[in-house]
Amino acid sequence: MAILVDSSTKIVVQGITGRQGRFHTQSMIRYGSKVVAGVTPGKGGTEAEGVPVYDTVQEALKEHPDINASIVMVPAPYAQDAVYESLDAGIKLVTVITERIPIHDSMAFIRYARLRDAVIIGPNCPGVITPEACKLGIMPGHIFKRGVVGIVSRSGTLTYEIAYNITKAGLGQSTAIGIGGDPITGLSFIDVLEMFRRDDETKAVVMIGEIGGDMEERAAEYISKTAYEKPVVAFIAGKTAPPGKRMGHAGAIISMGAGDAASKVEALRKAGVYVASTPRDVAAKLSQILA
Amino acid sequence: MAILVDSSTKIVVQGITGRQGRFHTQSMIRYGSKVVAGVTPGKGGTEAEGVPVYDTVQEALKEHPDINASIVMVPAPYAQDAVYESLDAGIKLVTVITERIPIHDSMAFIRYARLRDAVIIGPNCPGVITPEACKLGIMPGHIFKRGVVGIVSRSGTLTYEIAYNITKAGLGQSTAIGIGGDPITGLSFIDVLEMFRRDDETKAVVMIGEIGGDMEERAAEYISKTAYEKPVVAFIAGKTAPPGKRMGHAGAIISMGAGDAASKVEALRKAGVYVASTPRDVAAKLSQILA
Amino acid sequence: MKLHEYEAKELFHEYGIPAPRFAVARSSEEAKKLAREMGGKVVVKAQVLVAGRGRAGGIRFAENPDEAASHAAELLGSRIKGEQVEMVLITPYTEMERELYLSIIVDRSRGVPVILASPEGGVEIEELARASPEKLLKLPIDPLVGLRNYHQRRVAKFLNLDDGLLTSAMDMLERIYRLFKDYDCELVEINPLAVTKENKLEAVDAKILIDDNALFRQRRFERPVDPSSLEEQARRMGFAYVELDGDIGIIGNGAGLTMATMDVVYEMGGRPANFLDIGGGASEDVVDKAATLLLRHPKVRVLFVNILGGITRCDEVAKGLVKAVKNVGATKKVVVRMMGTNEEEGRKILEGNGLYSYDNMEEAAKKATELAIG
Amino acid sequence: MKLHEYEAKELFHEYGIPAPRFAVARSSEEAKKLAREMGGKVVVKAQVLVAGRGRAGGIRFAENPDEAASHAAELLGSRIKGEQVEMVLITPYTEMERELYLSIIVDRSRGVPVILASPEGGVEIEELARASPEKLLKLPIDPLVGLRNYHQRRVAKFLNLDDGLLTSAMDMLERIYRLFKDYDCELVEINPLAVTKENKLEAVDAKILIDDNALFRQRRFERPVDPSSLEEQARRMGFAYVELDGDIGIIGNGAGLTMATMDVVYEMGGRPANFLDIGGGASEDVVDKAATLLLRHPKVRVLFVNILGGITRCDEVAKGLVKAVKNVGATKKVVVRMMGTNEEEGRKILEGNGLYSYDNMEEAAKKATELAIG
Repeated sequence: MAILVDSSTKIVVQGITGRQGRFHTQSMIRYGSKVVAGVTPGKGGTEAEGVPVYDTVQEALKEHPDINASIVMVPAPYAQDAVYESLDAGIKLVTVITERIPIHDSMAFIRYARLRDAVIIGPNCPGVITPEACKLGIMPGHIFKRGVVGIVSRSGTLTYEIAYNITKAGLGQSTAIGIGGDPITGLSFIDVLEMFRRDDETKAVVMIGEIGGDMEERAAEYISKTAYEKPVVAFIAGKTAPPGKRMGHAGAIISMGAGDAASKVEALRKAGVYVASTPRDVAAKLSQILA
Repeated sequence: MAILVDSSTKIVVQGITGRQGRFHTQSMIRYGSKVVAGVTPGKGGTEAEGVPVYDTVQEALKEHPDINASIVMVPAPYAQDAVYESLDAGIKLVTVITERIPIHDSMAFIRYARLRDAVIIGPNCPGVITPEACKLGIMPGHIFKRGVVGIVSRSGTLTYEIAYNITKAGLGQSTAIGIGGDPITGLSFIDVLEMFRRDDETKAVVMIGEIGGDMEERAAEYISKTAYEKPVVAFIAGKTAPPGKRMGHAGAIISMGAGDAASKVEALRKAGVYVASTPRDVAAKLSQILA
Repeated sequence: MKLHEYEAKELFHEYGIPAPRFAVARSSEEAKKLAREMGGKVVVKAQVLVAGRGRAGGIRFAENPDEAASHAAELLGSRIKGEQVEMVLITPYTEMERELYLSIIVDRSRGVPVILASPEGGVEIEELARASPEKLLKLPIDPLVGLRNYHQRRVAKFLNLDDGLLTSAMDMLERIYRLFKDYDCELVEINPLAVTKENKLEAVDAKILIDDNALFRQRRFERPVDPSSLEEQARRMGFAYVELDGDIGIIGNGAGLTMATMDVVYEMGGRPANFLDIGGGASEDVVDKAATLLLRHPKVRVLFVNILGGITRCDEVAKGLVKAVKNVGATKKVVVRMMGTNEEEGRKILEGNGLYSYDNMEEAAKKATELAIG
Repeated sequence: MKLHEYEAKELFHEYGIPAPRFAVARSSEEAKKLAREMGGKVVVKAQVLVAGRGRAGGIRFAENPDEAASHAAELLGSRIKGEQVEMVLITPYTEMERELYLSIIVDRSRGVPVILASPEGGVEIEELARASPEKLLKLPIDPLVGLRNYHQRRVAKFLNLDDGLLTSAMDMLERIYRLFKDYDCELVEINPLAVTKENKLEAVDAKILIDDNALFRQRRFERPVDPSSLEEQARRMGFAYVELDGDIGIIGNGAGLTMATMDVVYEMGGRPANFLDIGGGASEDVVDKAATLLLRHPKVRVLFVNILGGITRCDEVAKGLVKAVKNVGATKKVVVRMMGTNEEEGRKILEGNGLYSYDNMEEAAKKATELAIG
């Protein structure tokens, strides 16, 4: 079953004619994702990677009424318009790859999406993949294999690292989601944990957190409170990060004395979550649990 | 059963210390409505008509967590803030009595309420009454009697006129709602017709329309399309109104060649709705139908 | 409140919405002078607020300043659809390559602002909507989100503009939307929106309607009350008032009830002289004022007062009526229908002063009609 | 981007947020002159961007212009928590009756702006939140609706102000919120917010943080790149860079992976010298630049490069590394771990140049640590 995306996902790529847009459209199609349309204002009527391009999402939907997911790869200053455009057109799953979106923009569109019962993945994320069914994102698909482990992560390449280890261990993934490295994201760990809880295919969950904010602590609280039925293995990046410095991600910063790795590890351990010491340790633990 | 309000409705009055606020608070309490709190900024800690007054809705809710409806009787310039305050506090039924609210304000708060799954009755309306259970409004209660006729109206006193005739005819009302005389209101005829459709107690519906807009025409279409099961009797006010003139209500205006009574009457008749020629005719027809 | 064209264009200029230069003249000399400054070939436009000003002869083309002067002389002081022309607007003649239509309205059905656009402007938009709906774009805007780039693009594309003008149209729309919001507009309409010979966009006409309910925060175009207008006088007293052409004066409480009263009178064969809604909870004084206004109105033969007491108390109404009848000393007939709060007390007051109150509005309307005809 | 106090107060004055007058001095003479203009009794505040400036001696009170001059002389040119003082702010001494706290922040947990207010200001807010959470109001604002009257009232009430100041506080909050939005702030903080002896509100301190991601539309406070700062240099090359105090240089692609690389090195007993994220899809040139930067860094003994190929191609990375090593001619050890896209090609390129690539990061980290220690 998996979550969020599957073989029925029909994708529109916003910003399809850009360098990134073209590259990842091709990569998604090769992976087997159904990319049915692209949008770039002013490029309507052309084609990109064999996909028809439209000026607006609304025009794309008119020709392809089965579109049910969007992926946004437009530059940060225009990203909010792109997101509103998809939401306005009634699309209920919008993945925002773009990084460096002003937080006042993303606060507003995330709030708006929530009120419209739409899901935003990202911003500043690798997207979501249900292996062998649909890749709605920019991750290297070959690393993933369909299986029983649900992955939710604030990171990109670190997710691939861990996913690869899981694949090598013969376990595979039900769905892997990068919720994004920004301080405010459309999905939280709790949102995705809740989705995995309801997903029969998912037998265990990997949670890849990092310094900054309290999303991991809140997830720990949720896991405790709900007596979460599935085993959760966590990894927290940034144990050696100094306070007050942004570690690559806009959201990865220990600020005002909060958001360090130690507090996250402690909260998760208290909630009964196994916190791996190295990325390799994650797959090892999973193998043990799921043996 | 009735709709929207019943004996479990717990009311906060926004603008309780004004002349109107006091008068109608007293009248609601006398009718048996459960007015548990009032709000007037700056008057917190006092009492009005025996009801405790708070500075903010949030404070009222803290002391009376069972509040589940609000009635707004503050002057037009402050009305939007009052509505947002109730919505923000999580109240899902907000009745806006205030008239002359700028339409840019009401457009926005009505849209916002809809996204938050809250119901706005009004603006510029008499409110809602479920006879012998709850009056959340400014209508004279003694005119109404619990019964089988649902009333939905864009008007105030004309509703009382017709309700009184229905009461005299021995039929009574399940619930009577004035949706408001503004061009844009929180509830449409269709919204309320749908509520009455699902209400077992309601055996027939009275729809009191007037010139302006196309809400009656859309209701007619809805009645046709859904093969509405309950008999509907309509009255349309303003058959003799000249075009281009606002007839008391901000919404009662024939403009740009649209919104006259004839088109509404025709649309409703086509949909099989009996359109009464005089207010008295409404009750007469109902007596015949429900005999 | 409807703005004059010159007021609307003033706003356009302030917001950077392309519109031809213009000036207002109150005399033919002034018109001539302005026409000369503008190069001679100008349009002279009567500044009146009625619809269909063009077809009524209120818009005239002048080849030279003298012609402009004579058009102005003819228009100034004349009446267009009943409204006196006090100013004319002088503006250079725009050579149009194409005429488009663009507006933003408060859409009642959708409950949000809607942009209307058509590549075929210059015609009446209601007609276009009926005849060729496919040529009219209706684009709703979520007021919580506002106008966005993709709205602008859709509108500009629908207008069928070349690449250069596409950007201008998008920019223009953004400015119009801002104006629409800032000034609490119910309507901002440009018809026609010209594509000029020089391939530029230009708002040849400009229509703005400001929400009356927002006038407390939109004071810029405040107008003095016209003492000659009964409607404005009544409005100042707090009544909703509309003049009609019959002879039965109508007073009611509540807009719906008052309209229904008119309708029932008409149904009985009578002809309402007006619509006057005294609103809710009217006091003796308020009723006195309303009744006095109509009893003194020359065309009113019979006054029909229909009150459904709720917040409004019938005794207060009765007292007010009695007072008005006494003060005016009128011989006009008064028919009253009263029901609800303090009905008995009211009835007694009326009867003590020779007035009679009916129980139901249909009977009362019949009586009023009989008296008016008889 | 953190604003200097004087920049923040400049904005406060523009927005009508009450703050004492101030001026900036770059010399002790200037400080003296300003102090005299301000009546003698002033505060001299070092304009540095570090936290805890007050406790570090960066804020000094002067009874007279001479004292102000000597404070300024001491502060100017000195270093506070490592940052050199180039300006001091001179401002009249405010006699405080009470100290309050007020800020608006972007709240990560709630995903919306949150107003923080406390009747007890002047202390560190994190401490207050821990010690007496009941004294701290946290009020979320829906960004789709914005600040409303009832928010303002709740905050003002919580601050426990008398009637006169209640209105001032409400007004002040409205202005702060507008500033917060207009300038894409992550934080606007007033601590302390003074109630003066004259019973007025006054922002004694002002702290503003502007979202770095919004700098493309917030150019007003743009700062030149500091050539002495490696972090700024790296940022200009497009890298995320953070200086640490160890000796193993770290290059990774992706923030999470690079952090994890640091962590694993530490786990193995090594000490990372830095964090350098080359981002996604880095070309040969980009890798060359990054590697050169670290190979030339005096404190780096071993360079550890950890790449997970996706968009990033391992062969490009290998080429860039080889180039850097050759150009710098360094004798420093380089440990590479590469996996993913074009891994084989990359490995061959490295091996052909005497570099070795590991399969897994844990082993590679161990090796790098051994080399650094050995």
